[in-house]
Amino acid sequence: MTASRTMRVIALHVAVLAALFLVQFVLPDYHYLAMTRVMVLAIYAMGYNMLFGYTGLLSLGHAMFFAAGLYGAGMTAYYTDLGVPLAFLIGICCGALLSLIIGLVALRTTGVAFMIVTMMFGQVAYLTITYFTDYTRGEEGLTMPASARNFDFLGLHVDLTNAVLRYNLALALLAITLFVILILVRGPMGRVLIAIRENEPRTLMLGFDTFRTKLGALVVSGTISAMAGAAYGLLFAYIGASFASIQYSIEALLFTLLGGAGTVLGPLLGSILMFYMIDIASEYTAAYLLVTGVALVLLVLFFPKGILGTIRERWLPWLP
Amino acid sequence: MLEISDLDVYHGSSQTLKGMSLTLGKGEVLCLLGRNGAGKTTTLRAIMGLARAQRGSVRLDGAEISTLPAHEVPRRGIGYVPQGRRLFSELTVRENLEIGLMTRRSPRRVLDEALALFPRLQERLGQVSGTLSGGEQQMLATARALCIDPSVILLDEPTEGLMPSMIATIRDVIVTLRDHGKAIVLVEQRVEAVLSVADRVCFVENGRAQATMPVQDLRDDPSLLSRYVGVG
Amino acid sequence: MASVTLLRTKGLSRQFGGLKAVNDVNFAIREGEIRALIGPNGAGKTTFVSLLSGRIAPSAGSIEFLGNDITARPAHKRVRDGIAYTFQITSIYPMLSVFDNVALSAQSALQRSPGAKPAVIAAKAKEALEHVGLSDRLRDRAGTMSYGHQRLLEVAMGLALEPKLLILDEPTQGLSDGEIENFCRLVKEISRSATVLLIEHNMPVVMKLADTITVLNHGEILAEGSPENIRANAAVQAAYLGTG
Amino acid sequence: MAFGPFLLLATLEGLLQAAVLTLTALGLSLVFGVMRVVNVAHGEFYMLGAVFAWWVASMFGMHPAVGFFVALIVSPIIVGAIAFASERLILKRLNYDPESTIVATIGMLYIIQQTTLLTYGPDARPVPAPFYYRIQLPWFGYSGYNLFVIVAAIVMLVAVWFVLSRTRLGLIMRATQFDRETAQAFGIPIERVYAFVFAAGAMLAAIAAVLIVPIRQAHYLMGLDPLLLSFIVVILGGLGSLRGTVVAALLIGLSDGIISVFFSPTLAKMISTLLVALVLVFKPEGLFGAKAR
Amino acid sequence: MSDKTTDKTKEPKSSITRRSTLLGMGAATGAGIISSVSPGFVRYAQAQTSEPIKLGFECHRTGIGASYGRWYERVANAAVKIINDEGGINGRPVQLIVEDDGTDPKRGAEVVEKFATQHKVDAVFGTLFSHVVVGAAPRAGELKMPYLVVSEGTHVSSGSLNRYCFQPGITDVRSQVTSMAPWITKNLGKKVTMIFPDYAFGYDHRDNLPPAIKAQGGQVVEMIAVPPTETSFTRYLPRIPTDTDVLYHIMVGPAVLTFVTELGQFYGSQRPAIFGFIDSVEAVNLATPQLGFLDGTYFWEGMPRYAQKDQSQWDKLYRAAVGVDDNGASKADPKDISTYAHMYGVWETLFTIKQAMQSAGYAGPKDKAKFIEALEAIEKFDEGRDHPQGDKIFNGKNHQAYGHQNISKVNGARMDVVHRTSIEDGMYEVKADYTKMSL
Repeated sequence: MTASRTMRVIALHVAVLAALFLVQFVLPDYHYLAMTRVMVLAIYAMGYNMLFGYTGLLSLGHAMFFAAGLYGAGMTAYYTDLGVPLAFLIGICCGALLSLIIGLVALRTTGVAFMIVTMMFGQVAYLTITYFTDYTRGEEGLTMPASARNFDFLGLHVDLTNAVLRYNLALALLAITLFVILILVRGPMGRVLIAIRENEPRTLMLGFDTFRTKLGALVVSGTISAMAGAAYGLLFAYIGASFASIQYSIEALLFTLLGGAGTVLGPLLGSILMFYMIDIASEYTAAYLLVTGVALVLLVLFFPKGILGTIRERWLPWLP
Repeated sequence: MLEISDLDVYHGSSQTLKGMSLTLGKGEVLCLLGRNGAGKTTTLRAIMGLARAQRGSVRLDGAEISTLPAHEVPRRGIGYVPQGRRLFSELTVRENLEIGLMTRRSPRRVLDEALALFPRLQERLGQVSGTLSGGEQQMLATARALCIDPSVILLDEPTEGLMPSMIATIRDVIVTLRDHGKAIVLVEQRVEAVLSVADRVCFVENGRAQATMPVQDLRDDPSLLSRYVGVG
Repeated sequence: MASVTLLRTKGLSRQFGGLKAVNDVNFAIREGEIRALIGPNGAGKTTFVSLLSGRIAPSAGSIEFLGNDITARPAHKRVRDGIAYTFQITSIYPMLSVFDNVALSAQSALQRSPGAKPAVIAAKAKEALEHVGLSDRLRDRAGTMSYGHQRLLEVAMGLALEPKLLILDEPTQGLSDGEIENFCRLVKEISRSATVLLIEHNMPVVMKLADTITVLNHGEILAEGSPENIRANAAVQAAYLGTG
Repeated sequence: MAFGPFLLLATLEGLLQAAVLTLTALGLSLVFGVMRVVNVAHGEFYMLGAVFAWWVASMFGMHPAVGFFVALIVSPIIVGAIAFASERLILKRLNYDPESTIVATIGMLYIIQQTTLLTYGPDARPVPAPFYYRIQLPWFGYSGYNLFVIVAAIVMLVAVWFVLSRTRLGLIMRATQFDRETAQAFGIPIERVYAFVFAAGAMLAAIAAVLIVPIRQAHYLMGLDPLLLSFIVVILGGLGSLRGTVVAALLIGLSDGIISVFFSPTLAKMISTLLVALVLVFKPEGLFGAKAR
Repeated sequence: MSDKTTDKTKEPKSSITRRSTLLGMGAATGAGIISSVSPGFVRYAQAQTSEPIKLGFECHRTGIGASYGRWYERVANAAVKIINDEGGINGRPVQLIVEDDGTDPKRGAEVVEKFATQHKVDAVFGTLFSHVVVGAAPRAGELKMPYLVVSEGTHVSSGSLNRYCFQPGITDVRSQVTSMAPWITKNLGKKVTMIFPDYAFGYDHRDNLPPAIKAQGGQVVEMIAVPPTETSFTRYLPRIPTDTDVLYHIMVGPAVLTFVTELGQFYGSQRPAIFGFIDSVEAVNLATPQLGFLDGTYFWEGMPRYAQKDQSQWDKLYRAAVGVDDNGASKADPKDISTYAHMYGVWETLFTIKQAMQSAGYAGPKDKAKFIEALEAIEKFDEGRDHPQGDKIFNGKNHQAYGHQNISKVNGARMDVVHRTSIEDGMYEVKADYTKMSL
């Protein structure tokens, strides 16, 4: 029974990735680029989902982890000659370190206090970026130099201005993230995370160190989000303070809520749908963020489980 | 005057009342006995509309009240002294009483009558209620319920955590209220306190009324107690 | 029965503001016994076991478990040491399946031997469910079961932890007579592999199960002894029945 | 500028900031205190107050004072009505669950802000002050209207205090705040109280906005700053504490003016936000509030 | 069709860089597949035709640049109308496609992508705010999309962008500042205090004003940076040294009016000479009572808001075309003040695009390189209908135009030009050379 379930789960995810691989041959130019962007954003949302969906901790400051990756990687590529691969790694490490520090402090709170504390830390991160304007160029941001667009890696020449390469790099990162999350949430750690979400005092009294588990979840979540940030900065050659704004934290929440919190594929689905909803709305009105607002209210009122969450509840109980 | 029939109440997915039925006559003191979690407090909360009944009815003088919004129930004349007193502890004694008075726009004399029962409160009207002693708090909680000029009073463990002299006071008050013609539902753990004031006792077990009898029966045969409550 | 002391408290106290919920309690429980803890409402029973399980920290005093001082040990580590606690109010994972509920416990027990295979966890979980008679409900969502079954599930979660000391806080509350019967048999069975500390109001259950009864009143130990002794103790009658 | 006059100016500015902040934060605190709802859309009610003030003022073309004082009445009423409706339509349905209401109010934030953008437009628009009077001090000049705002805020504050502590309405609100269920058992219709409180909180923000809009301008993005500052004030002052809110607003208002002259304003904001986050983690009852019950 | 599809699935595996050759086929068949399956995507999939020339206008419709965006859009429409009435460009009509960037650099970059890949425009123009330009320009370069900004910023002229970025419609800040510094030091005073926004746009002033003043024997005594999100400014004012001769201010965004008002309240009538960039009151009605104190102060204006006595026929014509009266306000609503000092740049940029496309014989995206080279070949613009602000020199190497600047004095509720700089006043040594970059 369990084995067939596992097969079904793996088959589903491989199918999704294969579909993403195959659509690149039919996507029109604009959507090709848009999907590249959406996949990176989906990684960000998937990282967010680790914390919100699986552990039940609602953070309103996740953009700081995305920004940690973005700036960690971007500033390294901009100011040093360490090379893009190393910059990417440094970006991820920045996110891991930041999430560890934030976690040690913020996880002392729960519920609403956790939401507000993370929001405040997020705001501090944003202000920090604007404060060090001399280095970060604040709101204006930095554009990656040519040296960060072309590099040699393991004897291969990589040209990041190449759209095909970018799409497939994003897809590869998405695939890695997808399977890392799949393994984590279907494994023992995932079970404990869900247990914390459902009933934290009980989980503590079952002998689990809930603080450490939550910290672990936050670090994994922050690191994945940072990876998305690092990838975003390097692939699209621009880093700027607006990526650290509260609105960006809320986007992760929105993607996750829409697709289905606590489902592996939910954030991906949510990112795609939301991106296109906003994209289409922006052709008709300058107030395209209205879509965001309406979506949030409708979701929380009528579909608190999101699309995949509802599907799982009604039809596919095996969906991870 | 108060008639409860076949009440089902769920708390989350577990059922706390399973077909609870009770009647209370005018000027009668009915005491609910039973171990923790048997459903005594839930019964009172269901009467007040604070716990929603999935099935069954609560009638006051023949009128259905279980479907009313919770804030309408006290306005029909049911005063409630909750377990643990639940005073508005940062409000003064006077303000606590005023909330009682507001409920049915009771005339001033109701307050005077209530204070006459508890002269100690009279002296402490301006004091913040959270700073009162336990006994005084119980007095206030009772007086607050009296301020709505109720015809039925629900008292949930009024003597819990009080010292003996205070228990006596509370008992005297209950007797006085009974003499004033108020109908009372009393939830008590202390059998001794019950025996002296109650007209009837009702043993509650597993969310329903197990047995109801005149208090005289219990006085005559204390072994009923161990049979129904399972102590000893 | 072996008379090794499993757990011992010395001068254990806990205050909430001015209230002494637990006051200078010296308590010991031997390995293998079934101990009942009784007392009127507000006597401090739940506070006391919360101190034992580490959910709250004592104001003074110490706790020893198997000869080690565990006073400062966090709750989750005590569980790993072998002190399992089942909640007074049913505390399961209502949205998860029955199996997952117990598998969490089994997984926790296996933390002591890391690298356990999922299959081992599953086997242990199923074994515990079998013990309480719920093995036909593996896939049910726990929250949809009857209250009685949820209590059983709670016990199964305690069992799967493979505890040395199992603390049951009012386990029969809300159970029907038939279920209580069944439950008593279960506790007897459990006591063969673990020591049981039982907080209970249902006196027939206590009398039937307990080897020793400890009576708590106003946060202090009022009496301790065999069921017969306690039944005859006038002070207990006074405190508990209010007939003094 | 010499230190003395400079301190005077900073104090005046700080008082102005504190005056507006107190009113705004009080609304947030009231809603949290009574309903346990963290209203992230609070800043948008502030913004709406300013926008409606512009709308009213531009309809009354005669003397600016007429438009202003009409706006002072009309704008909060409209904002209160909008808040009332959104409470009924959204928050009530969520049963005031703390986490869901945060998400919902974030949604409301965008809906209000973007609807304003659609209708009112993206421009910042000025509202004329009811009077223009400049007080010339030996070292610098100061707007008489600013002083009026400070006084008006104090009057409002006293009014709020009076309602809360001396009227039946205030008693009902406080009773609901302390024990929702027992309040119900004494005939208090808590749902109506909640809707009223939510509207009243929004109205306080709107009043603050009407007062400030002749100094700043009405702009659809003006809500975010007061929201963050109000959060800071409410957390420092202790959630749901009136006195704490006033003290914290004064502290933030005065210190912000002074600190940001010696340091960069961004740094000042950074440090204060960080400190507040730490206060929330390590002393959740706030610096001035009572211990949580 | 299935044959083609298998073809395509193979090729990218062997060589991902061959994508460009696939693009046409892929897009065409892809569009066919998608549009036959889902009608909603049809509008994305319009095949390229040889009909109109599409110009993408990246507009600050929302966000802090909104009041500029609205007027820029109005000017762009007016200019396009004239171009189309006169037969379009190379016989093809011009189609204007507007996308809002929210005055946000991230969105700005996305908008450029959208123009390039979805709308498939021939060129993008119109961005004002520097941080958006800096965010979007690299994407324009990588997508090989001509990107003509109207921003004043020095990012184009300093060579920090790429070959596809131009600024032909408006002079950069460095040149503006350089040309005006002599007048300021000579007429207003030598000790200058500057107040500027603490981000990109302000930095152009911060970096260029002090050397320009110094070259005239003056001195910048204090530089006060104000965060762009600031809503109240009084607290910054005490930092102005009392011995300041000239207060030089430049503010942007929704809080500009507050800034000027608070400055007025602070100083009253006893004030130093004040010289500001019109940005501080752009789109703001000077008749607002709080602004009375500005009477007698000076402003830089790219193009004078109030019709001057010696108004040129071109200014008259331009005003009429965009629907602006002699006070710089909308003809439809005298309270609606335009961003007159800047928005001519959009007009001139559009006519520059026309000029370059015509001289390049531009027929479609394949001629983009020719278009770029034609732009770079321009050396000057003559004053006229197409360039109503005045004649300009264009430097093909750093892609920047250099023109005259106006210094206006506030007289009551209007402004009169008191000095017009020569083009030479604003020339500086240009080091950047985009033509060395590959196309």
